[in-house]
Amino acid sequence: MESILSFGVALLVAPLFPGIILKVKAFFAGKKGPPLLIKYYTLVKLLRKGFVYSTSTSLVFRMGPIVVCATALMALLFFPFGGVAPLLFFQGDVIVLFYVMGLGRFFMVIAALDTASPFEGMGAAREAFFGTLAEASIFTMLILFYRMNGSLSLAGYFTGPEAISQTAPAGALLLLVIVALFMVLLAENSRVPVDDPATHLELTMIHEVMILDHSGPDLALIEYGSFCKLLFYASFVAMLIYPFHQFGPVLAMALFYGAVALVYVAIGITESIMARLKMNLVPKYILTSFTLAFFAVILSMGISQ
Amino acid sequence: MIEFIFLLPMMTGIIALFLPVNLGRGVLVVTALLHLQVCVMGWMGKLEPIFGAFFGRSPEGMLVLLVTSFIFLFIAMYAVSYMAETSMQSEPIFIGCMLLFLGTMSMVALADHLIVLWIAIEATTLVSAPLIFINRSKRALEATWKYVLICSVGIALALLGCFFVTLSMDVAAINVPLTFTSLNAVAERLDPFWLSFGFIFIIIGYGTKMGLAPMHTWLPDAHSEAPSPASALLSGALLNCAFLGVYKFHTLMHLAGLGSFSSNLLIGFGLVSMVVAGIFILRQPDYKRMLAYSSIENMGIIAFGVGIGGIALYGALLHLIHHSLLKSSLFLSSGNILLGFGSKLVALVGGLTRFLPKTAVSFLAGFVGISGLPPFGLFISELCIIFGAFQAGHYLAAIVFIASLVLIVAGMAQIVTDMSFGGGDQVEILVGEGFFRVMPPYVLLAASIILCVWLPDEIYQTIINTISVIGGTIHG
Amino acid sequence: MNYFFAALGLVLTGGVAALIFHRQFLFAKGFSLLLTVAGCALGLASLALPSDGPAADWSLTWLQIFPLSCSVDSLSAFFLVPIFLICPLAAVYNIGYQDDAGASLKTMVGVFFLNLLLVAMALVVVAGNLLTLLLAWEVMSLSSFFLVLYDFKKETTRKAAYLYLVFSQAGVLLISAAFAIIFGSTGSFLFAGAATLPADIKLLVFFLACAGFGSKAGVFPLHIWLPHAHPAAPSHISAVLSGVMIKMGIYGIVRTYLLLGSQDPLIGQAVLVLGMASGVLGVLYALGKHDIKRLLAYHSVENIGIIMIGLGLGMLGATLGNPVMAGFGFAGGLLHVFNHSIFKSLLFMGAGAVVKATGLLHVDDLGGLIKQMPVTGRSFIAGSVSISGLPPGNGFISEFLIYFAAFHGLSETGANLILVMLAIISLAVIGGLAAACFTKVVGIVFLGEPRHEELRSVGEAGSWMSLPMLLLASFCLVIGVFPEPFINAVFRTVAQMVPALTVDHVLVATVGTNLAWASRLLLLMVLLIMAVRKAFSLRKEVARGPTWGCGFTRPTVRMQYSGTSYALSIVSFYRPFARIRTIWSGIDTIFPKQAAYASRVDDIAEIALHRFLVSPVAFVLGKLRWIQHGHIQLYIGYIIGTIAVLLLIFFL
Amino acid sequence: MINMTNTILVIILLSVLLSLASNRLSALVRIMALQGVMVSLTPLFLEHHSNLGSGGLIFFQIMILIKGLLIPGLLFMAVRKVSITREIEPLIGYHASLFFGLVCILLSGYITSRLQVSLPAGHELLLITAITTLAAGLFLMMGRTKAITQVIGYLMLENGIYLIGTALTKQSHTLYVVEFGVLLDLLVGVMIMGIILHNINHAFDDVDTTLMRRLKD
Repeated sequence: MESILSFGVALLVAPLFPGIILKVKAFFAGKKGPPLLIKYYTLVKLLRKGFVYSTSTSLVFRMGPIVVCATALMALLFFPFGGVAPLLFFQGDVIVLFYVMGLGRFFMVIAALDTASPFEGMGAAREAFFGTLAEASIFTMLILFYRMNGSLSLAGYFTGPEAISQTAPAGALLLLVIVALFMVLLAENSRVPVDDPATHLELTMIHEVMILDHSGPDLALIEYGSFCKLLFYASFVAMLIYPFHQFGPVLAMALFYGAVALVYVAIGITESIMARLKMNLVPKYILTSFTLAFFAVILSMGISQ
Repeated sequence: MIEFIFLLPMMTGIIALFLPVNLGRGVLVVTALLHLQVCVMGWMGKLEPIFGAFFGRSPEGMLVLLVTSFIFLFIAMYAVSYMAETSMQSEPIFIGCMLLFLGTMSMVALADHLIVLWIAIEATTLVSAPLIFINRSKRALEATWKYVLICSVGIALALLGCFFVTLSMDVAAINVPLTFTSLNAVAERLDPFWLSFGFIFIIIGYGTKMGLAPMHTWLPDAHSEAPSPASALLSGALLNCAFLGVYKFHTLMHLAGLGSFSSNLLIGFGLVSMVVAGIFILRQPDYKRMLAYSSIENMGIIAFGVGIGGIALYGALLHLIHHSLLKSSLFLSSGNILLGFGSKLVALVGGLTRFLPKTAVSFLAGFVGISGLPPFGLFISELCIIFGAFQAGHYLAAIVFIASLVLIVAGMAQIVTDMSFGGGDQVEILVGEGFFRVMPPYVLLAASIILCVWLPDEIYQTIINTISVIGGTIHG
Repeated sequence: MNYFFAALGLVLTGGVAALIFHRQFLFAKGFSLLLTVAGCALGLASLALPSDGPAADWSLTWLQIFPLSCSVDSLSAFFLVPIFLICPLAAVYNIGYQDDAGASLKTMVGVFFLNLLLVAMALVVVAGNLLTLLLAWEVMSLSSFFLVLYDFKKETTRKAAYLYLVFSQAGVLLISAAFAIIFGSTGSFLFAGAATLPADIKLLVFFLACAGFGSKAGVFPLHIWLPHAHPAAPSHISAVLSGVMIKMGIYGIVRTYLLLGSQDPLIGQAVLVLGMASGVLGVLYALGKHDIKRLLAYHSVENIGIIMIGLGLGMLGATLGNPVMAGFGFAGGLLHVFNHSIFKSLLFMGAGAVVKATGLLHVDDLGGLIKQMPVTGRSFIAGSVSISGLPPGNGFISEFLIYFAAFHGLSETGANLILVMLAIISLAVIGGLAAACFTKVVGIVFLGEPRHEELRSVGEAGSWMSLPMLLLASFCLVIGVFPEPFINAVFRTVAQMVPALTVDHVLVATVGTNLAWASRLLLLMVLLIMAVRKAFSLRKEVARGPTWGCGFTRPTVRMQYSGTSYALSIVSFYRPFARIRTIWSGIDTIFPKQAAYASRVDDIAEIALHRFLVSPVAFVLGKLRWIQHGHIQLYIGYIIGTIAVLLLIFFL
Repeated sequence: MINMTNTILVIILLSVLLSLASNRLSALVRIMALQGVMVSLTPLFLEHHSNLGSGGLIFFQIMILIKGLLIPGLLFMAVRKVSITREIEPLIGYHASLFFGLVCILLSGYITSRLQVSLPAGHELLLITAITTLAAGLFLMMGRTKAITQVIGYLMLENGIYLIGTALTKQSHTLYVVEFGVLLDLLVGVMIMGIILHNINHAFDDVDTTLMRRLKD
């Protein structure tokens, strides 16, 4: 029951947090900014609209948003928000989840290529490229997690007495991982410094350019999917910071979402104070994240033996 | 009357020199048929030697004899058609020399006496020279000159070797007839120094004739310049005869307890031959020369196998049989190609599969066979040799062996695929494929396949008898 | 074994019949297809029969002294399945693929060699001693050589076939060397002797065999022939070569490993390292290639790498006494063998359909084909998802098992730990790059706008060709969604293969069920979202228009993102391992009329082979050709020199 | 008797040296005739050959005829026919050749003394001569360009081998087969070479073997 509730809450609040980012950015810019619930309005607006399809597109183009959204939701199903046991878990589910998200990216990319637009193709190429690097970084982190508590599932990482967090033994290493994961978060969710969701030049976009031709409910699905994905990563970072499960479920949830909000604030701050990287520096950026994670793994070899 | 086996072709050969062309062709084929028949009689033990002091039925000799006689029959059929097509000058000489060649080779196979063997081998050089020379072109002339001169020098050295072997008897104060049978019996008492000393000259002498590098230099010239039936005989039969000379002395060495010395020499010469053949097969512009180098390679393989001993020795003798069949088939196919395209250059030959489809199949199949792929027999013989080499612990030699096999396949494959499939859009075929020039290569190939599937017990037993003398066994 | 041999007999008869009746094109095709399919069905059935299945024996003495024997154990049975499954589908496909009655003889020769290849592969797998294996292996190499040579009029095909022949001969000689060492110390051709070798000899044997078999499998750096040969052959043959034949190399490696029973960790480590190198570099070069079939061929190298990673983990786990790692490693590797055979043949068939319809191979010449060829396009996408290792495709199942093994190997120490870590990271990189590559292929070839006008008028592949593709695509999904029976079967094979290995049955069952439910959940999610979308799209207007050109008003189809540019930035990231050469005409006037730009990615193994082996050897050999210079005087000198050398050796 | 043998052997040695230094083909052929006769005579003066039967005597007479008359005659005709009188450009000069001959004699002496074989008294010189002749024959084949000179070299090689044979072996077990073989070989060999020689001259307008370098790789 708790699990269903936590999943439901996550689904509900996913579009809330991007609003926080906008608020933070507006604050830094000295502006008032859009309302906190702006993303909900956007979704509703999009869902009401009709469709426009390019004559170049085929079935794949319509499948894209569906798969993107489905894979993001699937990831949330397995996530132990605030240390509450998720709806589903099994040994190895992290591998499945990251591959499921890979499927989402696959369809995202081919849907973009389906439009025959050179700009969307460019975005697709970048997405595919950076994705390969981010994946390596993430799996390196999984190696560390496995070495820390012998688990291969998100629930295993973050629930129970062996939960991974800063306070666990060898938790100091997690600092490196948190930074690395935060960097991956920015890359995977197309935030500054990898991508600028607010940019207006298609040539410099990654994620936004790929969805140029999606419209109406399709676009809503993609947007919602990316909110979920962002929430997934932000929650991941939050869970690594502190083991919330030791509190009661309600308190844990509250604290957890507070931490998640902090992560979003951090994203907002990053976006406000950093410029977007040149495109050819992005691989180096993700590689840095990989290096941090790898470094943590190497250190763990020294610590655990 | 086992001497009849070589006297028959010699007599008919001399007669054929004076016969008109058409009659001569008939005599050629009929003699070949008769010869095979007599050979089979010899195999069945119906013929006994009259001059027992000079001739005998050694198993290795009988093996070579049968192979020679078999391939000669089909080469003779081919030759008739080939001569008709090329309107050869002085055809009676060609026919006569072919028969004399057969006779002298049979004599080599039957010889038991050191000097008779030597004489017979020298005689093969002399009677085969006109076969190469028959076209009288400058190139043929040059090839013949090199063939006769180098082989004569080699054979002279072999004679010197024979003297030293005789000396080893004198030094040890043994007095037996100079036959292999009696020498083998007293081998242990022979003087080891002079025997080994003699063996050096013999392996160089007969090795020259056999085409072992670095004494092989005449071989590519002679084999490529001779008319195709003659090339097929030279490669398929003559080399075996020279090998027989080396092999008999190797047996003697082995029985005298000097097996390791002669084995090492054979392994060394074998490997050098294979490497040298590899060098020249790669990017060889002339396909007949490629086949000639391939003969050098295969003689190297045989020498290597004999040197290794054990199961490799069995492999070497199988290799000898199959190499004769396949190589003569290849030379006959190449004869068809030469007739069709009028050139020995690979670059000028292309699209065999379109222009000469039957020859293309036999040529390709021959290539597959000579590369040691099933269903042809060289597959199993090469395998035996490799197995034997590792079993005997010659790891390094086996590695060189394998490397040169790869090198040679690499060289030949390129040439053969280019010739069979590549190039030439419109080529005018000078001479088409006649039945008697297509059938013999196929029969020879088929023989190799059949012998790879089913080896008659008699042949198997003969091989076993041959190798059991020097301790070659099948199972370790 | 009677049914098994009867099955092979039927297949072979089918091949021979095709040759005999080649003048009656349709009859020959139909008759041989019938026999082939019947034979394969019988072959599959025979695996289930108690008298024929695992542990059936047969033997014969060949040429008086050479024993030949066949026996089916669980490993053989496992490898027989793809052979009997994929080959008949390729044969069915071929009915539609090669329908030119004018080239009847050629087609039938192809059919003959394909059937011969099938028989030879089946014999390789059931070979019961060293000699039988070598014999069958050579027949296999030979028949596949002729299949590669099929389009012999093209020079590239001849080159490819040549390269293939040289590699396969070198490979078989290495294998013979390995077997010869076994023979040398036991004196028999039996497999059983291998286990009694001393430990260091075992290592030597394994590495020789690994090089020999690996060259057939396409393990880096011995894969060089593969990207040339597979594209050269007709597509149904590429499907068999890539899908089935190269797995015989894997079979050989596993068989040798099992025979030797060596406990040296070096074996597992080496296999693992080879696997990682093949996997990452294979997929990298695939990204850099833009000929569909060549690209698919490089993906075979990649997948062989994944298989080798699995097997390497298995071997390492077995040595280190880590049953979960060992069991899942072997199981993952073997299952990937099966899975790869399915999706790779599917993809090659898809590529073949494209080539047949358009006559074009370069991805940047194609585009938008999914509208003209919906069945081909959708099957190809299913195959692409599977080969990228994404759920719910079958590729994911086996990759998951390998991941699972690798993660359980993280409890090891030292060098093994590092290797296992690297294996996980390589798998992740491979997965990412493979997905990138297949988004490229799908996106550029099947999606978007056709890059040529003629492409708008091509038609769908006929039903003879679509049927196998649809079947294979559904296999991909079925295995992905119902993986339990396959996982259980492969674990049974592993258990019989390595009896010492005890994998927890409950764990296996749980993993299988979990994977199954995860896949089904994913499908359910997609269906759910589809329903949601449907709900929101009711009574909505659907407008159609051109793609938004970001303000550019006169787009042409040539302006679409090309495969080359799609991949270039990724490939250049891995620069030292992939040599990129660009050819740019340059711009020298203010209004240039025409500029040309091209880039190609070269395989470092190929470059190294040329630079460090072929060129030096050719140079030295070229110099040595001086030996035959024509001077008779020096020829005599050689003889004298030889005498002198021998006499010196003799006297010293 | 020994003195007689030694005299013959010295003549042979001289002929070898002369042949190395000679540049006129007709002179060379004459030298070969002399050498042939001497070589055929040698066995007659050796001790263990002294008990020759009448068959043996006839055999040696034939041998002298062939080696001393027939073969040189054939060669002479060949020289006439090709109408060249001298070796113009030897690959190795005459002085060097002569020097080589001397070195050869020295080496032969050394080898003879080193060989652990109990030679009958006086046979040392025979062996020295034999080896020198053999080596010089090979040398002529290598060092001269004219095909005729190579044939002559081959003849010398055979002479040397024949001498070694007579020096080292007892006659009892060979039954003249050796001699018969050598003779046959020489005869047919030289005849065939003569035919080729003729044709070479015909085809190349010269008997210079340096022209024959078409066949190579």
